[in-house]
Amino acid sequence: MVEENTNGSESPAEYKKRSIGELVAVIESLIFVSEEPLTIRGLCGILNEDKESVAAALEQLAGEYSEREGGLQLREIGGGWQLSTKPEFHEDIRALLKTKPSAKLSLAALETLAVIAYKQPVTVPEILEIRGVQSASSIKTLLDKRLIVSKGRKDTVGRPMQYGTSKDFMIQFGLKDLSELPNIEDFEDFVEG
Amino acid sequence: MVEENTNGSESPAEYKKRSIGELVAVIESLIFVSEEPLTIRGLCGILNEDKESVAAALEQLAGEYSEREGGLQLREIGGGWQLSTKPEFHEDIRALLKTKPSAKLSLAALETLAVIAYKQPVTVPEILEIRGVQSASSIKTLLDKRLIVSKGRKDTVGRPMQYGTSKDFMIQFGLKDLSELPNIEDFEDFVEG
Amino acid sequence: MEHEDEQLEFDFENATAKIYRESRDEIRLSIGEFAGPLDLLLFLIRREQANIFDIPVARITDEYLNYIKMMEKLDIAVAGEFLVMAAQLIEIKSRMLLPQDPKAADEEELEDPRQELVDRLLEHQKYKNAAEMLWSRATVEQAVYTRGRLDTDDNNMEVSATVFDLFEQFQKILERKKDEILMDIKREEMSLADMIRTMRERLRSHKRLNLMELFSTLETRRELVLAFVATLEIVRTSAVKLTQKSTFADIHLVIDEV
Repeated sequence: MVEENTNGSESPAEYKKRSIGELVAVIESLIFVSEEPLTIRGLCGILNEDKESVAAALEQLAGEYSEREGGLQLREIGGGWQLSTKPEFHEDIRALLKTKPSAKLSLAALETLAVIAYKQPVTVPEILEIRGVQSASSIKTLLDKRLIVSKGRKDTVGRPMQYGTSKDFMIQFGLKDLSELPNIEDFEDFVEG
Repeated sequence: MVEENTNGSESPAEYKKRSIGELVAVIESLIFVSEEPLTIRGLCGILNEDKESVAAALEQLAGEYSEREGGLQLREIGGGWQLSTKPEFHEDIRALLKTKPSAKLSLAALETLAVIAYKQPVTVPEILEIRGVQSASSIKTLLDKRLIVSKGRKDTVGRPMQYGTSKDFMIQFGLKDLSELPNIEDFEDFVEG
Repeated sequence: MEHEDEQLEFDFENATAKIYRESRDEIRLSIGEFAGPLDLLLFLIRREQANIFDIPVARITDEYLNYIKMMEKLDIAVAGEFLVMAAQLIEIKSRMLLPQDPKAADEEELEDPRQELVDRLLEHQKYKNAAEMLWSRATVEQAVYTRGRLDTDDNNMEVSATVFDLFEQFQKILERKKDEILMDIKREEMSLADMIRTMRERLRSHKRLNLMELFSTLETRRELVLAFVATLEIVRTSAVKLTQKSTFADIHLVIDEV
């Protein structure tokens, strides 16, 4: 993982000095090549630049992309930056790649995922309490799809496993980070009658 | 849905009419997702647009890229169009690839690898028996990545090839030897409820 | 307002029951859109156009039990959660029927017996809404594509998986195998009619039947469900009543001698 090998706080004297234009260009090429969203820390480590310069260059690049009105977008997702196509072209892209929209999660799995996303780390009994049904097979599905990960055992009776959402979850649901999830209290809108 | 096999030379009356701006954007997104360079003909077929419009849009897109002085270039290569990074950034890109554990194994490949790791030496029919699905392409991937190696033929009907994990496998997964693989008993209630 | 004696027609014969495959190895039943008892309750409350803060417990309980009976009719093993909820509903219903102590009411706010259930329903509803939000986000994200493979992808021999991923995968395969074996086991043959007959006979000879004792002798969930539905059926169709001496005491089925 990129972040692990880097140390953002190395002595500033060693930082490379690129012009902002060069920095924007090299960052664009790195984000393009990376299979996963690239974090600012990761970029700093690779480029040997300080956080402020990288952040400024990213901001400029993001500005360029939003102004261009092209086919691509630069987004912050799952804690990093990623290039992707804009959603409006999905039909033509599907025609090219000859893909079908991938199988959606079942309602049960989505509900389980919602509980895990908001309550993490959360145990199976706690999920049962909220959903009112056993969720074993949903949890299996979510683990298979790597949308959730186990987060160690809870120190209570039976030491149940705890679950939380993964980075893939944020990427697949287009979230910058977990704080981007709407507040759960905002969903309190039981329609009467 | 755009028909997949549309021929660029069909009656012009049926052509979709996009503005040049829209056309440039959708072409950019298609080139971005394509694994192979995209030809004008191919683009015409997917987009149901005539050759002239597509060529004009490509020209405009190429112009934008050369003016931008960003990290990417749009090139005509092998008769088709492709996005790639500019050569001057190759050092930084190499630095990125080195730090990045990319190339995620597909779930199928991971599953196959798990079977091979725990059951080695194991033949293709035996893997099929355990996984319940054909694993040919996963095995090829694993061989390509040098995570598994063939371990000679088994003395049964058909003399099927046997597979086992490689030294690279142990290095990549941080194992001293195979006895270090986690034991089933350690994880009895991985998914509970 | 509750109307205890108002019998609402509920056409449970025509409600659509759907059996769908939730994953490779689990088949789930859904009637309408409910995956569990809370969903079923929310559905019934909406259907009755009832106020969630003033649930007509008697009516909702009756309909809820109708649903459980329908599942039985379709010969579908009712999940344990549905039965737990049924028991809770019956308990709330009985507490609602108790005359209120006027003195206690003056002293402090009496908690509505429905409060805990309402809280759970509201909480559950929030997460259902959140699931919908996730669904729409996923829909948008499915329209977004990342770049195609580059040559550099193939040059990278690194793999982003750990020993634990490997282990998890292997364990899942083993579980899958285990489930296949379990699915081969034959179903029991006892029917609802058998269960009702057995219970009636025991009731006739002993005048009363300790349900807790009976339930503890049953071995499978299916038998438990059958016994539960049989109890409901016996109470509904004959001069029999359920008694309980105190809140956590055993429940008895007693021939009504009035």
